[in-house]
Amino acid sequence: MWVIYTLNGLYFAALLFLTSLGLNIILGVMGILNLAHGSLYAIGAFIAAWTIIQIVGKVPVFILFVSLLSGLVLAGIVGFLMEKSLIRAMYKRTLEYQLLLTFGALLLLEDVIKMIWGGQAYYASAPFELLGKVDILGHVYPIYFLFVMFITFLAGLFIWFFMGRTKLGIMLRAISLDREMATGLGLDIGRLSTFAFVLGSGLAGLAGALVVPTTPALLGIGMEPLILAFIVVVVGGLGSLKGALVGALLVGFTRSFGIAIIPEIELPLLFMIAGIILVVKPQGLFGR
Amino acid sequence: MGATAVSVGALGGGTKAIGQAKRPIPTTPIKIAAVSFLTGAAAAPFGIPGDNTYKMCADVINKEGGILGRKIELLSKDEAGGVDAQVKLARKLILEDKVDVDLGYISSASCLAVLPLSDESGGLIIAYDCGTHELMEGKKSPFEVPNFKLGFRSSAHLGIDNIGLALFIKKYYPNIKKIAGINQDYAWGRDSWLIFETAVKKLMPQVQVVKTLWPPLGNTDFTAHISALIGAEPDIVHSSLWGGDAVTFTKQALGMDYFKKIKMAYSRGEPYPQEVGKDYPEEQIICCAGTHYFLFTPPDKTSAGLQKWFVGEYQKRYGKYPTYPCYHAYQALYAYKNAVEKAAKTAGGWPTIEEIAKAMTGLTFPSPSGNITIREDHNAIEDVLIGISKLTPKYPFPILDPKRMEIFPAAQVNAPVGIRTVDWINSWK
Amino acid sequence: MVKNPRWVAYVLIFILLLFIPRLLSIHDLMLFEYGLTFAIVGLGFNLLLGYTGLLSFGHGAYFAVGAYTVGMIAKYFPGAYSLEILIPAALLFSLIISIIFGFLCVRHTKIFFSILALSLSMLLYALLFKLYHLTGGSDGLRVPLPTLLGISFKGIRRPEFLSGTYYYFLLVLFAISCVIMRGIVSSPFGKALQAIRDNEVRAELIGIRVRRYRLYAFIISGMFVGLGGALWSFVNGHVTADLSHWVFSGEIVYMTLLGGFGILEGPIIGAILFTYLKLYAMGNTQYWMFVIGATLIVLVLLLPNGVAGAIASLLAKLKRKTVKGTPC
Amino acid sequence: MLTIDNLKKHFGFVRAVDNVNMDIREGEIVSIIGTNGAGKTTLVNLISGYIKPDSGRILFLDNDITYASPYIRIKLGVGRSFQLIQLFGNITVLDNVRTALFSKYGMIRRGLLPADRYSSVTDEAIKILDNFNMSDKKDLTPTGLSEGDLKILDIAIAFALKSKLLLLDEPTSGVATNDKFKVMDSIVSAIKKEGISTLIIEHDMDIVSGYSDRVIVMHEGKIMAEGKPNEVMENKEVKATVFGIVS
Repeated sequence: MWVIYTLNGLYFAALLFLTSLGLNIILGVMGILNLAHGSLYAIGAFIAAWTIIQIVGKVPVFILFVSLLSGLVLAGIVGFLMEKSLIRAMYKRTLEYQLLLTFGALLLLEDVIKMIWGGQAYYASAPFELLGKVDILGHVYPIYFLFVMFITFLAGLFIWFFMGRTKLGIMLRAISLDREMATGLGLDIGRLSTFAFVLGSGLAGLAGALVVPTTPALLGIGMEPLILAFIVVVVGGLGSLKGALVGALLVGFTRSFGIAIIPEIELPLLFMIAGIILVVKPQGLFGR
Repeated sequence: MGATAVSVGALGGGTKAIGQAKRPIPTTPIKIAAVSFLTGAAAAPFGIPGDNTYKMCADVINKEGGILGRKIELLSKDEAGGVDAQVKLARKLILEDKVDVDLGYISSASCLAVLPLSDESGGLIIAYDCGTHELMEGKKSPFEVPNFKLGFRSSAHLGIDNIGLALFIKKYYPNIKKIAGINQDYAWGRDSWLIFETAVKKLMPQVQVVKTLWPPLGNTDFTAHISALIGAEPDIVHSSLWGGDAVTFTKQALGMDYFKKIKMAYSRGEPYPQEVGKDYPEEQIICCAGTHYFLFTPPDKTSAGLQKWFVGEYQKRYGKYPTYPCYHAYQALYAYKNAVEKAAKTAGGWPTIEEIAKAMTGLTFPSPSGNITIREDHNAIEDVLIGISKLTPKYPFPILDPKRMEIFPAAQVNAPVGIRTVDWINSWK
Repeated sequence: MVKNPRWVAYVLIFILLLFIPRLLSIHDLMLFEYGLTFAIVGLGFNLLLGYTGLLSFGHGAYFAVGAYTVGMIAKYFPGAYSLEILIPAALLFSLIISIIFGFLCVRHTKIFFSILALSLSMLLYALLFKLYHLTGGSDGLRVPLPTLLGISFKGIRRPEFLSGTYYYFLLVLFAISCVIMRGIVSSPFGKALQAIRDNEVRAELIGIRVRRYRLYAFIISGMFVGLGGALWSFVNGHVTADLSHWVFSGEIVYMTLLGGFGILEGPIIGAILFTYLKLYAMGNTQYWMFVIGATLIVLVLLLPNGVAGAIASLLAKLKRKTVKGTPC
Repeated sequence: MLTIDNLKKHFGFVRAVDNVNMDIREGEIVSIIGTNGAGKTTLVNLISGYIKPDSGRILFLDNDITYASPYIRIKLGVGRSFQLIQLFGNITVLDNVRTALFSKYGMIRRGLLPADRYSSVTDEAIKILDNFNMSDKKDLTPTGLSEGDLKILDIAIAFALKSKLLLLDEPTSGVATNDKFKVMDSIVSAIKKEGISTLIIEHDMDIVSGYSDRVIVMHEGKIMAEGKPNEVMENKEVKATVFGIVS
């Protein structure tokens, strides 16, 4: 059974990693904690669910990629609009305004979703059933979960390569390291910030799209991932990609094994760990 | 006391003039609030069917000329948003909108928080679906009844489901060894498990509990729970999961071949085969929260007729078979109707809410699933129907196998008035 | 006193408040009492945000502590369930918790402080949520009517209780809180906090133990919020774990900004406005979150100093005009 | 009153302060000059406890304060102003000074009575502002002040802490040229009145020669020359390195 617990931990960590990766990039590059990140996740979930329901039976093979793409793209677009219209005005403003603005955006988006898709839950489990099951050491496991891990792995690889090897990524890193210096180097902070925000939002959308075949898309679906993403970011260190990975794994396994072994205190355990790490290492495991 | 009585008039809607022998019947419509989950995961399998039924019945009653000639004005409200929002909403309904009666509440959490407002704010509240037995029970038996002067529940509490399940399991699976439980982490789940565990242990001492899981209400990812249950290798898993959670759990569990290894015993699983469809696993133990099943025909003529009409009418309007929330909604609305009509006779005019409350205590009335009695503890009692899921060519989803269906009469699954359910079970010989 | 028109205004307002129960419908009165309790919360929260420059996104925790103190005593020590015991108890427990949490938080500033405060409040949330048998989990706890100085309110309905004795009890505590907070912010201690807010480096270099004074501010603010929570619980009649959820903390920040955290009176106005805004939004549209969300965004973009701030600057303008008008 | 021996602070390969020895007597005004990166500011930071040295000793009034916290040094009487002004931007000029006084008297624990009730402190604050001819601006916030006034206020705060030694880091940088002397006049007159010894970092030679009793020239972390202003100005080496005049 342990192999299954481990896989569950990995699966959970994978989704979390994508979500917190987005949150982290935005935080690192723009120094803004986007409280509306969960809503972007939710948007990804809803559009993906909707897409699946529309095309199920028609385009069986690509159904997954179409839905994932829809989540990625729509969340990206919303992120773009958000950045251009609201966040843009916040660069010069103090922390409390930035946070409150994203908090406002959170409330707003939750209801916009409600306006568009209504209050009902959307079940779009077709891909989940489509991919079927596989036998792992005598335990049946849904292939879809493995697929999620795979996609996350690709996304992580892409981000790693992008941040480390491409000019754009290196510029972004420069900003997150030292805003003033970056400005000094004559980088176009505005454009790059927009890009970072869109990228982060897209990742959140992707995560939402990935989760939706296994769980219905419903109002407030983004809340729990947001909180957990906070923990991941806090534990891993603000703005650190490696941190996001380790943090996600930590939370993922805590949850999987917590429920399997000590279900009563699984949730407090998470926050306890986060709290302790913060007390011991305020900047997080890989924070600067 | 007089002071309070007056203030009742001032606060609680409906009561126009107090203390007059002959009272006119107001021409204004009756304001009835109907609170169910209209958004969120619990809406589709629960809130909407319940709300539909309210609309359907109000419609029918109005066509027949309303209650004592007064038409019903139905205010459908959303139960989503958490306990605190419900407290505020209920207060607004009673104090500001001055509704005649507040029918509703699916979540036990809502009920525990809202029912006390009936006496506190002086408004008539009828809980229609929530299950926790604690709602109407005192701290220790024997306790005095009723718990709330103006608060009622027009359906039976979760005692019948879980005691019923225990009896059913003893009869059909007498030599199981290990049980486990997955229940939502709030009053409903906790109490369901408490009653079931107590009853099973009383009836089958050899049984031991190997795992109890408490996912929060509205949990979206059951993977870890499913694996944990498979890992614990129980013979039967008790679950009071309801609403979207039940559907999500089933779908995710199917993906992990869970049902090939483990048999579920759902304390209120009746709506989900229809909700999930043909994929819904066979051989699962399903309880109907009473005798609320569209294929069930109550023994007495009137009720049988009502059932025939109810299933037909609901199917005609909404294209689905009514599930138990629908039956509960019917009971709530007609409990009020019958109580008002009964009270009006003695009052000679439109009754005050106190008089309605008085009339409702001990009221018996026919319903599509048989006669419902509201006892002096302001709680209804019902028989309970339990069966095992089975696919048949006739329906696009598993139904309860007619050959393996049990009905336990109310007396066998309800504690007597004033005795705590747990104490009653423990007193079994 | 008299030479200061501000105080005259305060006294007049207080007298006006004495007659509120006569003026408002019972339901509106309840909303107003919600507002008053949040006003106390806002006062406390603003000591940290407005005067010490620390933004906590976890102050729901101390609110919850205050509220749960009441709920728990009602559940486990009904004998001690009287206001004169409950209020000090709430203060005590919010003191203890804010010492512990504060000690951890004040080691950081800016976003780190905010997130740590948030995480700690969520830890409390998780505990309140999970320890079902102790705290009632997500169902929360009921808050019956308390006794006051031996007077029992048995058989009296909550609305009557709230529109009678309790309103005046609440009003007095509110007035006291205002006076105390006014004293604090204008005192040398308050000046020190503002110095820290404006320039922590220099504050250290004029001999202020910055971290220690942040902690003091944190604790005082925590106790005010705890008091608010306790008083709120009687109005609401029910407490749930959500009080410690970060979204609730967000609402506290919201109302403070709505009023304007530059000014002492800001949060008070903000709290009352927010209560009506939210409750009426909830009552009249299913898209209430959209309403308050949009309001918040407009506020941040156009009215960063909040309603009170806007009024203040308006008055200042008028004053300047009149001064110009009169040749001296 | 201040004695520094063999003080050393390196940042990696940069020898910011390298075996510096110096001392400052009662009531003396000493200027430190030198090219950028000569280590002037580092030295001041070391003395005020802003950073800690690698080795060496700092004695102040016979107390070893080499590793003492800024807090202790302030209690002992080492005050400083900043090159980039460090003020409390959103409270009034009066409160800027008054808070310093409250802190000095250990009164910032008093949390209930309004600050105005402590009239003696308020009066003292106003007196200090008077010394710097600022009392007319006491109700403005620093945002409403000229660069020169900011500098003065910055120093007035250090002054309010009853510093026995004032470290002034470029007191006139950023001040309009024709105000510079006005600023220095008010500062120095106030200092002289109290007989406070002062260490000034300054670029402007007119100011250096105009106001200081003694000049110390620093170059690459070392003391290159030292003496009366006019002597130092004539020093060839100094001319070459500091003023870039080759003769």
